Amino acid sequence: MMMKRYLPHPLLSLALLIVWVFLVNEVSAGAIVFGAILAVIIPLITASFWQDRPKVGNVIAICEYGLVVLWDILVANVIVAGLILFRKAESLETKCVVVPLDLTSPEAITTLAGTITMTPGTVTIDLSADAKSLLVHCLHAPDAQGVIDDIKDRYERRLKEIFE
Amino acid sequence: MSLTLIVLLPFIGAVLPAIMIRAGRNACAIATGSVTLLALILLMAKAPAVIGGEVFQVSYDWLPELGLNVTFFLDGLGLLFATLILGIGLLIIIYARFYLSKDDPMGRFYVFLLLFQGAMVGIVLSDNILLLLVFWELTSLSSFLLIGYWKHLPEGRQGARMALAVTGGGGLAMIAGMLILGNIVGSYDLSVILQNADMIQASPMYVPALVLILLGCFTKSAQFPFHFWLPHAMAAPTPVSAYLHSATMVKAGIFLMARMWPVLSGTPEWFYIVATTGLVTMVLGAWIAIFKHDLKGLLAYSTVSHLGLVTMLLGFGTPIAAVAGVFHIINHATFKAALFMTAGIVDHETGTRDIRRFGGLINLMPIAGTIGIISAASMAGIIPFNGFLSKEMMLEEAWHTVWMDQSWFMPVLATIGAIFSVAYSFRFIFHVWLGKPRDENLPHHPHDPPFGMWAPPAFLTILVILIGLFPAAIAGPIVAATSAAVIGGALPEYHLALWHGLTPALGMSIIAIVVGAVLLMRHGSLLSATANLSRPDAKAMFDCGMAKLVTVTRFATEKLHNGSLQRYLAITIFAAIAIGLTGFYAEPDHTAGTRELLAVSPAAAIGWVLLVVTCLAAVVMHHNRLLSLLLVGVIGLIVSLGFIYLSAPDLALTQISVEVVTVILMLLALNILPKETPKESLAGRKMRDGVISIAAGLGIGSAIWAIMTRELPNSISAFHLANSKTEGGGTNVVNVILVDFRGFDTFGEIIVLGIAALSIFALIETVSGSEAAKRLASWVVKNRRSADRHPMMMVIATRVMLPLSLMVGVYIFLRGHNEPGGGFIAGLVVSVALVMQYMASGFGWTQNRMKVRYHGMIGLGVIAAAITGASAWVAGLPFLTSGFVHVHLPIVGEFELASAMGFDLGVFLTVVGAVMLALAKLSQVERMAEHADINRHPMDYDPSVQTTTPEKEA
Amino acid sequence: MEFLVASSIGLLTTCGTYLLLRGRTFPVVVGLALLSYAVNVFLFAMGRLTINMPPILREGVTEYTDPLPQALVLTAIVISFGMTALIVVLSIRAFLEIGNDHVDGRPVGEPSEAGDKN
Amino acid sequence: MGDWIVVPIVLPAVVAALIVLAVRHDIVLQRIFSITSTLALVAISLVLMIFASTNAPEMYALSDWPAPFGIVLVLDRLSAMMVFLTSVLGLGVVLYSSSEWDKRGKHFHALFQFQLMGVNGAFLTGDVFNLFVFFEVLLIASYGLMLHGAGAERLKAGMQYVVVNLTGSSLFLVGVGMIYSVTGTLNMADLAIQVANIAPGDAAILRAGGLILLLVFCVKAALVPIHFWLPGTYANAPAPVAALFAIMTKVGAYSVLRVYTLVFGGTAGDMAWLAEPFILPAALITVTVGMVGVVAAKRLNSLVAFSVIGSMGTLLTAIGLFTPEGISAGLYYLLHSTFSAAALFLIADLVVSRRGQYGDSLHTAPVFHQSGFLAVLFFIGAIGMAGMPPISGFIGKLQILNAARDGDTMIWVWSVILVTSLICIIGFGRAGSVLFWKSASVQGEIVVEDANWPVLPIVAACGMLGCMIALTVFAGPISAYLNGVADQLFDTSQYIRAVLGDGALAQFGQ
Amino acid sequence: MIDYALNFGFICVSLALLMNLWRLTIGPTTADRILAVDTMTINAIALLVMYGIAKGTSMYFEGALLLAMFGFVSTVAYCKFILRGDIIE
Amino acid sequence: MPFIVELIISLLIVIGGLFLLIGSFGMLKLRELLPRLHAPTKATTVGVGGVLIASMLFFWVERGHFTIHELLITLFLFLTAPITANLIAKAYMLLNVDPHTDLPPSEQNEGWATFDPVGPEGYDPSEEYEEKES
Ligand code: NA
Ligand code: NA
Repeated sequence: MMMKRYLPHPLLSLALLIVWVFLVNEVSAGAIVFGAILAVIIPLITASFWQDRPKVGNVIAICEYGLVVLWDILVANVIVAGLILFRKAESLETKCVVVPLDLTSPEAITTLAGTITMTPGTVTIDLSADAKSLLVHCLHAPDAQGVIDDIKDRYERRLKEIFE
Repeated sequence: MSLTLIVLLPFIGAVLPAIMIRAGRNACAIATGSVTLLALILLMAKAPAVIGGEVFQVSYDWLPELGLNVTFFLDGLGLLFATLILGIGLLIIIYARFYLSKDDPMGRFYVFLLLFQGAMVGIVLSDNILLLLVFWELTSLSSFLLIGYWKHLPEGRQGARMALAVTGGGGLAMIAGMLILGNIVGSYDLSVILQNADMIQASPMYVPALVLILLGCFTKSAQFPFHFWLPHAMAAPTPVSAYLHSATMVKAGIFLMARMWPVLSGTPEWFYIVATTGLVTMVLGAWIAIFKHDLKGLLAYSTVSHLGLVTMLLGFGTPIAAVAGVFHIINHATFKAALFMTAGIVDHETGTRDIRRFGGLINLMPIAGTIGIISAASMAGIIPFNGFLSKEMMLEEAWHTVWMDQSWFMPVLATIGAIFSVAYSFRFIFHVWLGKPRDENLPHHPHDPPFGMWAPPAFLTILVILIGLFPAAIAGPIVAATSAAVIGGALPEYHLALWHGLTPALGMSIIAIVVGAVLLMRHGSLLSATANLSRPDAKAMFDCGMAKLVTVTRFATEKLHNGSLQRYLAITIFAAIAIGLTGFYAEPDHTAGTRELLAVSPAAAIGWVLLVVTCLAAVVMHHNRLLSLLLVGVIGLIVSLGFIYLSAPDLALTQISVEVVTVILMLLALNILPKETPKESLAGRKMRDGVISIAAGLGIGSAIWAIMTRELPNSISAFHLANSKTEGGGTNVVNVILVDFRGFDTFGEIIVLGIAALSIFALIETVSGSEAAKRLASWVVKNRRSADRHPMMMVIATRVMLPLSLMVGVYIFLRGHNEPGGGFIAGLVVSVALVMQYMASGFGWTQNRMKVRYHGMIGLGVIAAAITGASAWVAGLPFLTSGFVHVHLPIVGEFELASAMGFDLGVFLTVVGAVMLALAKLSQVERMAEHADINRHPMDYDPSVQTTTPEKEA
Repeated sequence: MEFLVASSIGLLTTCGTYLLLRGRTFPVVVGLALLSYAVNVFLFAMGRLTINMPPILREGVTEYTDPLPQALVLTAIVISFGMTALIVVLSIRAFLEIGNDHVDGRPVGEPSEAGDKN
Repeated sequence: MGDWIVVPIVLPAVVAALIVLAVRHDIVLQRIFSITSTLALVAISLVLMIFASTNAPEMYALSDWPAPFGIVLVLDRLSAMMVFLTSVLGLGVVLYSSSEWDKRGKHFHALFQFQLMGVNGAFLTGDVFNLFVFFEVLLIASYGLMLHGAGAERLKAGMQYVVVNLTGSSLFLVGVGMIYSVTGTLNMADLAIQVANIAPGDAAILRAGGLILLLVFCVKAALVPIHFWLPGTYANAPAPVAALFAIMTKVGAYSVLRVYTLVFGGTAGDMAWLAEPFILPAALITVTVGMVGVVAAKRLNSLVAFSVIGSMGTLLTAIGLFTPEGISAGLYYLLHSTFSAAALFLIADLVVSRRGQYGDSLHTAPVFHQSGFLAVLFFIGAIGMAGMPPISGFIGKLQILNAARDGDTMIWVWSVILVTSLICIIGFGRAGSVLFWKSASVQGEIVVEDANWPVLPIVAACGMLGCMIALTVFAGPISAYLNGVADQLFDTSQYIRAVLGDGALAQFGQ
Repeated sequence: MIDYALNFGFICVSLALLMNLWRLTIGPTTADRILAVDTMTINAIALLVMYGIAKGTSMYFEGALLLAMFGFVSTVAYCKFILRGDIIE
Repeated sequence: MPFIVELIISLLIVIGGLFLLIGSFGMLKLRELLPRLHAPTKATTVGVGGVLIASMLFFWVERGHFTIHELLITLFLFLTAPITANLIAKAYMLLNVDPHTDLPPSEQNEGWATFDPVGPEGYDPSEEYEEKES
């Protein structure tokens, strides 16, 4: 009970503690103690701005997702660089594709949209008003359905695991 | 002491009528009269001694540095004038009690009258010419009030203003003259000045001083060519005319000439200026008086003429002429005051002052008629009245006087003046009192006035007769005493008597009376003969002059202050360039610096190109306001990078933080303001502005170039660097300077921010009910707008960023003393984090979750800073003295606690409070324009909450 | 380097001044912003230019840039920020109250042309 | 006096903060706080002035850093007098506004106290950059106060006021920067020493910087041709604020006096009397422009505003002589013109508020309530402003004329001051005649909501007039004090000794 | 070697900045301009980090951090301005 | 400093710089905003990432302690880049794109958020403007 009251979001607090250590750029007892204090206080102060935070389970899933995304970013960036450098602008098959969503948590949808943007070749440019589809712009997508499937399979599936 | 009291009594007593008027008109008049009476008694108590040759003096320090002291003295001249002022003043007070109607505010009248009286007494008793100037100008002011007493009459108002302008202006000239006089002698005390005639007349500044002083005298005494104001001042109630314009104020100029006679007279300059002016005034005034149909106008010009006469006598510069002048002053005061009062009676009883409507009034008003006729006869110089005596003396002196080697000139003109004088005096007698009534339909049916009204003139008329019959006995002593004072030496041989034998003067007198009578008989034909002569109308000229003055000043002022900020700024900037260049090139002593220059790195060069292009783009494209905002943001970015490059991390951080808040602010503003700046500058204007701007840029650029290329002299900052760590407890010297070495600057700086926020709050809070509110109410959103107010992705992202940003804020705050950072930047970081919430999740939702009041934060911040500063007092140290300790805690380790941190906390709180208050308040205007309600939910639609019914926008 | 900084300050001043002399509030505000950049850099540069010598005391380092102008510029930045905020709000308020954003001496209440509407 | 020297700055700041923090919703409490604080300021500053009149200048080292490294405050005759003047004026203003004005907008009292803080700080500080900071404090507070209650004309004028002063602030920094760049110091006493010993090759930069700074001060002092902000601002500011602004122009004059006698004064070697060639001619033109504007005015408030320009010109004429006599005379006139401007603005407001829809336009309107009483006040105020006796303005002008009598410039000073006095008299005469006399000939009645006798405003307005009368009556002792001020200003070693000690004086070569 | 790399990096970023500037000035849409400024900010961050490496100091880290935070906020503000006019509603 | 570390750092810097350049180049080269959006949002982010990692490595090796705060900047950029891209795209679409002809339908009950507010009937924001005019 006390725990819940004073540490409503342990994960957030942990993240903040890490951020603090990042910031002060040293892993010392002083830094951690002070960071821990802040990590408790700041979520308390800001609790009202994020009242129903999603339950996020499975740290392993999160890590897995993170690594996948990171890898995709690295790889696909090279491809985009190639497209930019070596393809004539007119020859790019840019198009908008619609990705229907199964996710309902705003946090999850936002993460997915962000992932899509950060992985090259695609940018989430809009969301349907009822948050049930994403509008994704592809820089060069001869196969639109492939893109959609890729998104749903690689990212949405994993996010579903994390957020539900 | 009692001398001072004589002067002060009227001033002190001036409150009495204001109070006593509540007790009734009689009480008011009695109170006023008793003040004057008391002063008069005090004066009379000294009269015998003064006539005996004694001089009373009293002196108090007022402003000794300047030589302005309260010094009074009473000699014969002072006595004469003070007696006239107080004596006739008393009569006037009585007369006015009956003259003023029930509708006239009598209390006010008496207040003004007493003020005037005090000022006049002050003039004649002052022994210090600066003090005299004080009273001199006071008479101008109080007479302004008296002349304008009947404020509903346009003539009164205009006359008052004209009198003020002329006499006030003359007074200002006299100030200059008196200061010169004082400068020559080395003292402003009259008694000293009067001893130094030789020194004054030998001084090269004698003529300027003389002219300036005479300007004061001539304006006050209505001498040609300043005579024009006096008749217009006749719009005043008759008691005022009688008092000011016959007996007292106009004689102030005469008094001063008499007062200064010993030191100023006797030179050719004096003679030609004063005597000629007097002569011209005498003749001209008398000539005009003949044709005046207004009773008071006639008397007014006759006064001008008589003042000219006295002036001329004083101008002769001979002792005997001075005696004649003094004597005429007395005589004129008696008959002219009586005449004015009589005129007032006529006006009062008949309801008109037009001479053409009178005739035979003596039958209806025998008492007034008798008084009037006797007084007028005296004015005409008819034996045996007093006017005859002094006129004879005048003619006698004129006979002896040679003007520009012409011995005929003075006698002839003096005789002509006398002829005219007889003519208008007879006109007063024959056209008003005698003969047949010319108008049966006078506004009122005239009869003799009450005793109170005719007694004062009657008393004066008795004096007219008595002095005429027994001049030596009645007027002799005072004339002697006065003349002695005027001449400042031995009295000449003279006899005050009706009969001096068959003198040239008698002949001239007789000619005057005969020719004058003939003139009057021919009055009608004279009138028609002169009707076509173009006479300069002084009033029209004055009015025209004033109108021209107003037009010209208005034109100049409006042309100069055309309300265009552009002009004001252009001039200011131009002035800055000009004065800077003047300073720089005042002497050719500038040497170029020898400091070694830094090498240009490629990055720096590119940064420079970026800046140049962006700046130029910002000017070229400034019509697109959003774009210019973006460009300014880029400039800010480059400047920040420049600061970092040039070893100023704190500056960079601050610039970056300030930049974003400014952008937000400007965007909020731009939503209301037009999005485009129309192209409306003309080519010429662009050219002008371009030249000014380039000059400014070149100036500043060259200045900083000159500075940067030379070595920095020993700077106080060496001390800051040396002591920052050891004494200030911080390694970030900039921060230690801000919170410690120059913490007071920072104290002021946060207050600036706080004030800015409070002012912004006030500016927007007062929108309601104003024109602005109406505009906002009818505001039409013309831009195409996105359908979602609060995009979901952004809401989520900012939720994550809020705690992160707060963390960063704390970090920046804590490290400020030793590393780049500090309370200000931390405050901006936190503010921006909060603003992000407002932007993403909407004002309503966010505001509902804010638990602090921004106002309070500002106040608290300032107080925190002040308390930190004041806590040093406890230790007996000056405000803002900082202290620091190194604290050791288990686990945490050692850290430093500096009082400067408390100060920085104040900075932090103020910044957050100020920024948030300003932004929150500004966004209120936007909402008024949007006609939108504040939102209760952070997102437009939350897909995880299925029960939420989607809401349409309001 | 000094020349780049001097010319930048000069250019910022020129551009700022030119905009300051326009007849509407917004360019005036922008001009003031540019001018305050110029002045801040000017004030900063009066301590002379140095590279990589920030005034943060370090063991063994003896050469630092002049910290005082930096502190002064910081104060100046904060103050001009407050001033900018105020003038921005003032320009809105004045625009709403007067109905136009002229600063060229046009009398209050005089109708404004099309460009004035939002 | 130790810590008391900083109190005139800290006290209003804290009171303002308290008002904002605790009582911003309660106007009565705000008034109590504000008036009490101002009364305390009057008392404290009186004590400071009495102290200063009998003691050598005293320094107060903020943060306990020795001069010239930290910021110092300096209490001498001049600063003490200016602080006292501010407090007394402030008391009048706060009393005046506490009846009704303070409710027309928000945060009046907080801004007012901050304004006092800024003005006092500017007077007390001995550091040029700190002077800049206090300039900004007093300016931004004045922006807030000027815009109090808003209104189209006021906003328009406010815009100009703010922009011109922001430009001025930029120039201030440029000037300070140039001076620092060749002297390496910001402390005024230290500057005096450094300027006297300036390297010859640096002199041109220093001169240019010094003169740009002079221009900035003269912007505040409303010297022609950089006076343009004043007529609109003063004429459109809320009356009590306009009255308070009477001290704002004096801050400019004060700064000229301080910096150009101490730093660029007689001991400055090649830089001696740097401001001298500029002030006097500009001041004479200023008098003319101001008084011409008085005649030209179509509105009462603008008439008073232009008369303020004229009075600033007169004041700077005296200062521009740069002689002890001139400065002493100028300071007397400074005291006088502060009160007379304040009094006139307050009286004008009383008149305007009773003229209903006729406002302050100088056109004939029917008689208004308390017209007679206000006519008396206006008359006294006007003769004060025009320099007619017996009010202090006359004495002030006499002193100025007297001080100018030995110089080559006498003919100019005398003729300009005397002729403009006449113009001013004519202008005020016309205005008074229209307002108080001509109304008698107009039928009808002006109906205003509140025709009662407003006690506090009348007390305040009469108080300002009373101060002028006190200046007149006690002209002797006041002038003696002012001579002391001038002596201190001319004997800069007193100031330098107080700030830097005797050692610095040796370096100074005295 | 790192020095050469850094010089290369500086040149790259500088060129990138110039390209951003070009996009900023030619537009054509406001969105393009916002994009250009946003990219500029990111390039500036990289420039700062590289500069830190070059000078062997982490003094400029906070500058980069704040640029990252505030660059975002101002971009968002510009976009919201175009999207809704009122950025805080 | 070991050569290999130096090499890695140098490479990271060079790659980072190149990506930054490519990102900006792409933004210049591509024809329309939406394609342009791809270049900076990603290439630059990766570029900065590379430089940041180089910095971490550099200080780790050079100074002997592992500096991690660079990660924070990366975190911020990753967090913000998608939002930026999304908003810029929305801003662009609002003014330059016709949702009916240029965009695929959302295949849901509601249209794209930029153009259709939440609710049963979709509507054009320009109508809102028309209504308020009248
Ligand atoms: Na700091
Ligand atoms: Na981004």
